[in-house]
Amino acid sequence: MSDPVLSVRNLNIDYIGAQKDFHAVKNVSFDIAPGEFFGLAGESGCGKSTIAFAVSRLHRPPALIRAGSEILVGGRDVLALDEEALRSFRWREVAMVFQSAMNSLNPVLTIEAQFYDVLRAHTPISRTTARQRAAELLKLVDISPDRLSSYPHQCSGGMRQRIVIAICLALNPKLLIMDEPTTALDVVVQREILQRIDTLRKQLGFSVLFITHDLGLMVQVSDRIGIMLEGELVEVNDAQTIYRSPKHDYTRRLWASMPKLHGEQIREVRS
Amino acid sequence: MRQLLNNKKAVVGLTILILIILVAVFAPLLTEYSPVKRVGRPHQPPSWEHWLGTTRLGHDVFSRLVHGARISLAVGFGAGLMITIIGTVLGIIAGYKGGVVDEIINFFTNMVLVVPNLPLLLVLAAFIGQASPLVIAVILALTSWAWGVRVTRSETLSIRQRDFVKSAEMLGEPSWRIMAFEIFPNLISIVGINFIGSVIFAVITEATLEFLGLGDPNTVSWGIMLYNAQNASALSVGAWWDLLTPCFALALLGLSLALINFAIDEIANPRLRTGGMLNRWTRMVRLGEGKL
Amino acid sequence: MSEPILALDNVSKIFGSAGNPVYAARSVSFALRPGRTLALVGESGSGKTTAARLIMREYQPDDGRLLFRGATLGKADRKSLAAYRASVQMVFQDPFASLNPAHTIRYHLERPLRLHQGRLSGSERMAMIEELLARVKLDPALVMAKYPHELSGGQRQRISIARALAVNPQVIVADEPTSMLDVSVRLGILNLLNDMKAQLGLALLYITHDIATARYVAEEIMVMYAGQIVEWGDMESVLGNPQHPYTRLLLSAVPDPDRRFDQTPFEDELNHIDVIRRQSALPQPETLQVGENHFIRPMPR
Amino acid sequence: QTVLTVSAEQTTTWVRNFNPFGQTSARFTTLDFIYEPLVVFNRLKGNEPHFRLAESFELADDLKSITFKLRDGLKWSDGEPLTADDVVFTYDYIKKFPALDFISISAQLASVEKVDDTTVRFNLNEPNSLIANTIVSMPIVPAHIWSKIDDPVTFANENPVGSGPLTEITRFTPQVYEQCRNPNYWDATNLAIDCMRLPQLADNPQVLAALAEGSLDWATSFIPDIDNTFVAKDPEHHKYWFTPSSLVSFQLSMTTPDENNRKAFNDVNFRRALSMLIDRQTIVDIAGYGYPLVNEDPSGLGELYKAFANPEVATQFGQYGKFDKDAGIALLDSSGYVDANGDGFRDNPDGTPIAIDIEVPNGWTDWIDAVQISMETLQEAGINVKMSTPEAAVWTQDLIDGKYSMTLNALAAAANPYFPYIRSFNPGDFGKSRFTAPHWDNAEVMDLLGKYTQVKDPAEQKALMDKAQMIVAEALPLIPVYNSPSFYEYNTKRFTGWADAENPFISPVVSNANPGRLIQLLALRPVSQ
Amino acid sequence: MAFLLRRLSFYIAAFLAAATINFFLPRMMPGDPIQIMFASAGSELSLENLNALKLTFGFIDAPIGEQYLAYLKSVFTGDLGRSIKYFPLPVTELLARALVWTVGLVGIATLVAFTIGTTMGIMAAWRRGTLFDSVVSLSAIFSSSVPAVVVSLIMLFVFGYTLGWFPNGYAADPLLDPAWSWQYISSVIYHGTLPMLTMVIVLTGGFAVTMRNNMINLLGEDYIVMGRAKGLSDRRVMFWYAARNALLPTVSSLAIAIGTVLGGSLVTEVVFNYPGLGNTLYQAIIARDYPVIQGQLLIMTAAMLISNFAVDLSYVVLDPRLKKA
Ligand SMILES: Nc1ncnc2c1ncn2[C@@H]1O[C@H](COP(=O)(O)OP(=O)(O)OP(=O)(O)O)[C@@H](O)[C@H]1O
Ligand SMILES: Nc1ncnc2c1ncn2[C@@H]1O[C@H](COP(=O)(O)OP(=O)(O)OP(=O)(O)O)[C@@H](O)[C@H]1O
Ligand SMILES: [Mg+2]
Ligand SMILES: [Mg+2]
Repeated sequence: MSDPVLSVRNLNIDYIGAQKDFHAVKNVSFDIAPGEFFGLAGESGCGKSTIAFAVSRLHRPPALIRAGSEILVGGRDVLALDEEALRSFRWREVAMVFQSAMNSLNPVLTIEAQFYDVLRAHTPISRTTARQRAAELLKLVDISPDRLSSYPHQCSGGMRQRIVIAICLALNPKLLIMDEPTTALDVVVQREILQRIDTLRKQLGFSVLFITHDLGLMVQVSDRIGIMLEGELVEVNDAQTIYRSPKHDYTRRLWASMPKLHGEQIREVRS
Repeated sequence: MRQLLNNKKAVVGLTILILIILVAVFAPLLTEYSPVKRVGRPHQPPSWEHWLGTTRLGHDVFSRLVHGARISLAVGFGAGLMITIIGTVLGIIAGYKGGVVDEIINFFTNMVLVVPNLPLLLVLAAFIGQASPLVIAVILALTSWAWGVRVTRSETLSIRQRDFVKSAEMLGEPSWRIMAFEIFPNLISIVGINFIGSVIFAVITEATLEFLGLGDPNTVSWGIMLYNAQNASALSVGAWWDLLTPCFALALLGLSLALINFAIDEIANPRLRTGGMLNRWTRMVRLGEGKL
Repeated sequence: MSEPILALDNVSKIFGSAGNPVYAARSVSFALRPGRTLALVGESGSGKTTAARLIMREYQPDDGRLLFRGATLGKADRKSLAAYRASVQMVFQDPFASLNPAHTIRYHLERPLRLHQGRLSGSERMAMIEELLARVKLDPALVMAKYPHELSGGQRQRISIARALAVNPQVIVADEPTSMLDVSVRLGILNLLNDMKAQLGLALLYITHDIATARYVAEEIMVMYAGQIVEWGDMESVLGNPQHPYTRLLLSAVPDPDRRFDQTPFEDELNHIDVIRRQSALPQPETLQVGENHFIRPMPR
Repeated sequence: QTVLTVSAEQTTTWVRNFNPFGQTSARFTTLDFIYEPLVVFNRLKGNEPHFRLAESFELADDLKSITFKLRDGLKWSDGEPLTADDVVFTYDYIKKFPALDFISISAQLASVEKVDDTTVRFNLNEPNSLIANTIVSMPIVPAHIWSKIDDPVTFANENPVGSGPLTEITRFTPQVYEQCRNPNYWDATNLAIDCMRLPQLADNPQVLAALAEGSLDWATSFIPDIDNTFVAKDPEHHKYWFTPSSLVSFQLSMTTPDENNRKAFNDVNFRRALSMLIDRQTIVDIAGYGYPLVNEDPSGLGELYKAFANPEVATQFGQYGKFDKDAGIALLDSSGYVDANGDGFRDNPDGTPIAIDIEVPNGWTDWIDAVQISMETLQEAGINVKMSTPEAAVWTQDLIDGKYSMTLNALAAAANPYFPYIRSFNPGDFGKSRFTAPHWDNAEVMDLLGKYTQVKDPAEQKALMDKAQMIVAEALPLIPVYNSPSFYEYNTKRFTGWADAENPFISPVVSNANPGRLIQLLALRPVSQ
Repeated sequence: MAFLLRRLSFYIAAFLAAATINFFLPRMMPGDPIQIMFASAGSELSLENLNALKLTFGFIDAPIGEQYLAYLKSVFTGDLGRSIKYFPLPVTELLARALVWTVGLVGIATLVAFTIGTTMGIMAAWRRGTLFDSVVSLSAIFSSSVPAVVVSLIMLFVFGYTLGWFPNGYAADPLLDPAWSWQYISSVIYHGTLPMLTMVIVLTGGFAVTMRNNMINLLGEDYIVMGRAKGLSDRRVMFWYAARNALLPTVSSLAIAIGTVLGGSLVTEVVFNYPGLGNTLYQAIIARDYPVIQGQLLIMTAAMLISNFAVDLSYVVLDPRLKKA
């Protein structure tokens, strides 16, 4: 296996409180290989987003990444970057799709401006070239370039999410983080988008960190899966292995409570 | 309430406010002079006998200050209460009932909002003549409820979309009960902010009207103190104590109320809270215990 | 099969302007029967909630009839509505929004009792509250005095169900009752609904976009798209042998850990998503029986 | 060019209006300075006449007509001659447009006729020895200009053609205007001023600021603590001289709606007791900054009309005009005004309660202060008083109708005590004028006043006035408090010739109610630099 | 567009309603307006004289409906009658004179306060919890809670009387003629400094608090986080992403704030004797100059309506979501 794109070691993150701290991520370590589709699953509040934010160092106070944690992207220590280095690191190396398609585009800027924004921030580029590049990117996600002059509210939810993905690809990042990118969408659109990501990944070779609480979906799309429980990463393994022969008791319980679409229905698990 | 007491701003604000209230309640015990009797020569500077000096008429400024707190507080809280009640009731009805009722209330609200308030008050007070504190409070209430309706209405609109209102409807709760027991309790912080904001507004406006000479000179209030001082050319004859005393009292009352308001805002909206955690956070970052 | 207690007969509901009508329900017909669960699935915006609201008589149908115990319901007036609501209750999707944060759990359960259970003494009422809580498997001593925000999502959803049960209804409409819950607690709620149905002989309308859970609780299923029910019938028959292109599309898109992306059935539908959507949105007046209890509305050619 | 800087009027913006009939709207430099009076009567010198446009006047023996003789060769500022025709025109004019007649003189005139080019005779409806005083306060306007004006009431007369010393408006902005020499002024030799400049000053503090920095030469403004705030800035040049003017008195309505109050108010002993409970000196010192003059004269004349005073008044009734708390209380006790019902307030002898509400117009702060000071002693004496401050218009109406219990009221200064008396006591004016607020009806006084205007002999007049004073002083229908001062501040740095206490040759107040200001203007001489 | 049309028709209705109130207000009050006018002017007139004047000022004895129609007609033809105190100046001219000063004072003060306040609010929200934030929040709370009367009196006392740095009143040296000369303009600036400063102090806090709270609410939004994730500079995210969106509610509160601004300017103008609309209204009220009071209320209402409309317009420009609606 080649050098990992992302390597998280002993990650500890606290939310500082007035009296007591909340230990949101506890000693988490995992790797993502180039081109890998890595899924991170777990219940609401277990710290998935907290990890995702830490990778791009997007946290704001009172979050605190504890000393001793390590996040390496392409071998570079993200936690050691200064302001300026961090700025150019973001999006160029790690791009991110957020949970809600509704809200991750700036409502008062046109789609084009939001492409231009990110291109401009990282490369000296003229408006026309930026426009061309944006049009190309939109084509990748199957959206007509006319949309460039639209405002976000003029596009449907699925469209918006695809636009965000196109923006994510603008700088050819090594890693694409997707924090529950499709929960607000219906299954057909969700399917469409994930399939497109999968194709693009194969085409462009980036890795994906995919966060969701939909286990069925996770197994369907991921190469490897990490299961989180209350801030801890309790199990990391191959997707099929996790599905067919879970090791951790918690993982087992999760599968047991998932009704099945076909074949024999699960037994009621009564506690 | 406990949250209020955990908020530093609220504690400071409440302390000042309670102090002012206590001073107002125990005014007769705190002062040896009557606020309406000449007890010294005109415009004596502050001294042992007259802590804050005397007015142009020879009244004791401290005594007037302390007694004046009663009127300022009474008008402030009285008018504030009326403004809040009108605003809340109309706001909830408009927001919950919707339709024609909403249209009508909303139209009047917007109407009242676009008529410049203070000038209108000024004209009303002038026409009524000898506006006693009670009259001022009433006209304040009648002309200043619109802002409250607007915020209460928009908040009600969002609350009525919430499922608990729907489930109350499905249970067959009568609409007055839904408004009073389902929606209203969730508006408490908005109502609180509206109330305190209205109190500030009422205190300021009463003082302003009286300062402009539209009040009743028989009253002992901070606004009348300002008016008398201004009339006695306190500034040009150098009697700063006469004018600045009510100024500072008003500023202090305004400040304490604004602090409370700010605190309620923080409590209602956790995002605004800064609290102690940010201090702790800064300290920990400085100690190298971690970073963002 | 038992007699339907509640039925929609060719009900339509249109929103929007005359120039740009939105068919939230178009000739919708179905029936709810005691002791049975009917699942209504469909993507977001297909009109599921509208159907629920029509049943709850929040909306008046623009066309068609609502039948309760065989009788057509006319325009809702205050009194008949109150009586109706004692029989038909609803459980909402969002456990965080469906309980009033300002009131205790006890208050939430006391209100329906006061409104619908006639004159009860205080202790009788307390006993009933305790019984309700026990029925939804919560410890009365622990939760009674708590406020909603002190409970977990699953617990809150149980309270919602208890509240619906408090009026002693015959029909419960559950609009996506588990979509906001974690996987591990989801099943508990579904089991609870199943138990209630069995024990109290309730007629249940279970609305969801998660077909897997629908299969878990319901005997029958309806697939809705753009206000129309495009396919309906026995659960196993519809899932095992979907006939309508839209149903196929939906089924192919549903996450299924047993199938990787590349092994999806109905490839054809997946490649023509837009065409299927467009055509499924057109009026489909005909009904075609494809199985013993399995119907579709075929797309127009 | 000699420029005199004056503040005669306070406003926030100048409006170009020199219509001499516009009492409330014309610039205050219109009368006297643009439209010269026929005669100026010197109030400080027993109404000695300074003849201006007229060189003499003569009252007929039957007192039923008066004839004015104009100077020869008078000219309007545009060069047209000023003749008896203009005078007759003016009086015809105000008859035609009654809104112009701001002193209601037409009613007293039977006719105005031209005798010759320089002589005019005014025929009166009633004999009146004092008519000249009234006639001279109506400005005379040029017929050749005003005959062409369609609506003289709203006419702003922006470029006035006048007869006075300063008629030319050379500059007019909202902030300042200048009024300069009349090229055809008859008395030009006596006029040493070329222009008068009127900066716009909005209120007393602004006038004070301008005075203190020395930019104003002549002003009329209330100034607090004047010795410190104005004089001390330049003791050599900053001067003031306040002369007594209108009478401020407490008044009780004899027709007040409350029956119980009415009983007390109609009892002279009650009025006397109230009068003795008013601490006039304190009111003057505190409410008036020491500027007004205490008036302890029960007949109301006081310092202002000292020349007319009957010494008997002081000896017989003098004590009722002075502050004496103990005597006041004693008088109340002895007249039966004691606390009958134990509520802490004195009641009528028959036990009915008295409750007095002193009305003062809203915003009249010095009066409000005065009332508050008076209330202290009245309350100490056990009288139930409170103050209310209605809108000025409401107050005026209450006074006119006599529907108030007690009030402060003011009466403008005049040349002769006849005027304050007739204005206050004339039953014909009850219900019409606020000056008759007490509604005190005394036929004897009216009879005396009626005769007063119909006799010509000064000795006879004095006897009548003496008698009237005694009646008034005995009944005390007005409770005099003080005479308010007329404010006069001046600066001797650039001009000399100012009237002052040492040389009181005329009343020098520059307000538009004092025609004497014309004489003062002509007396000014620039200081040579 | 439909949005603007709807607002516009509301404003017209509101203006009509305000005009109607304006008409009935003096007629509902006790006392005869003419009597009140002249009583306050301090002169005593005979009855005949009064009646003659009444006619001159247009107080006709027509039925109320007829009077109302005449009034409406005059309002829409821009004829607000003549001032009584400043007779025969037409009310419109009097107000036009004052308007210049108020627009200057209020306009600049609002602009300055808005700029400072919003910027402070933005930066405080961005650096939430820092010392800077605490200082800004506290001074903003203080500034927004202290009455304009108090601020202006204290400013006047400190800088006008005690230190003598600035004049105690008026908008320019009265002896100077208005002109585009440096002398005159500097005099205007010199005289305007204290009132301006007062207004800025009174207004800034409110803007700062609103902006700070809006910003903080927005900072958790996904698109802000995405802006940061995109590697944009803090400045760009702060102003182009957060502030621009946080401004929207602030702008709409600006419309309501204009009422407060007018109120604040009234007091400030009175204290500093600034010859603006507020002071004119105050003088008119003192003198019971009805035509001016009525005209003034109309003008102020119109000003509020116009600025509300301007806010609506800018809202449409700022928020593309409204364009289609
Ligand atoms: N600003 C904050 N202050 C304090 N606690 C926080 C803050 N943000 C998150 N937390 C807590 O940290 C924990 C982890 O949050 P996180 O958002 O990472 O969860 P998640 O796994 O992404 O959940 P979800 O699936 O709901 O998005 C949660 O319990 C949450 O309550
Ligand atoms: N009150 C309303 N006014 C106008 N349009 C409405 C209204 N309620 C629903 N609609 C429209 O009717 C259609 C059906 O809405 P409905 O809420 O029933 O869908 P749904 O299937 O429940 O969706 P979801 O899964 O998101 O809850 C949608 O297009 C919606 O926009
Ligand atoms: Mg998350
Ligand atoms: Mg729905």
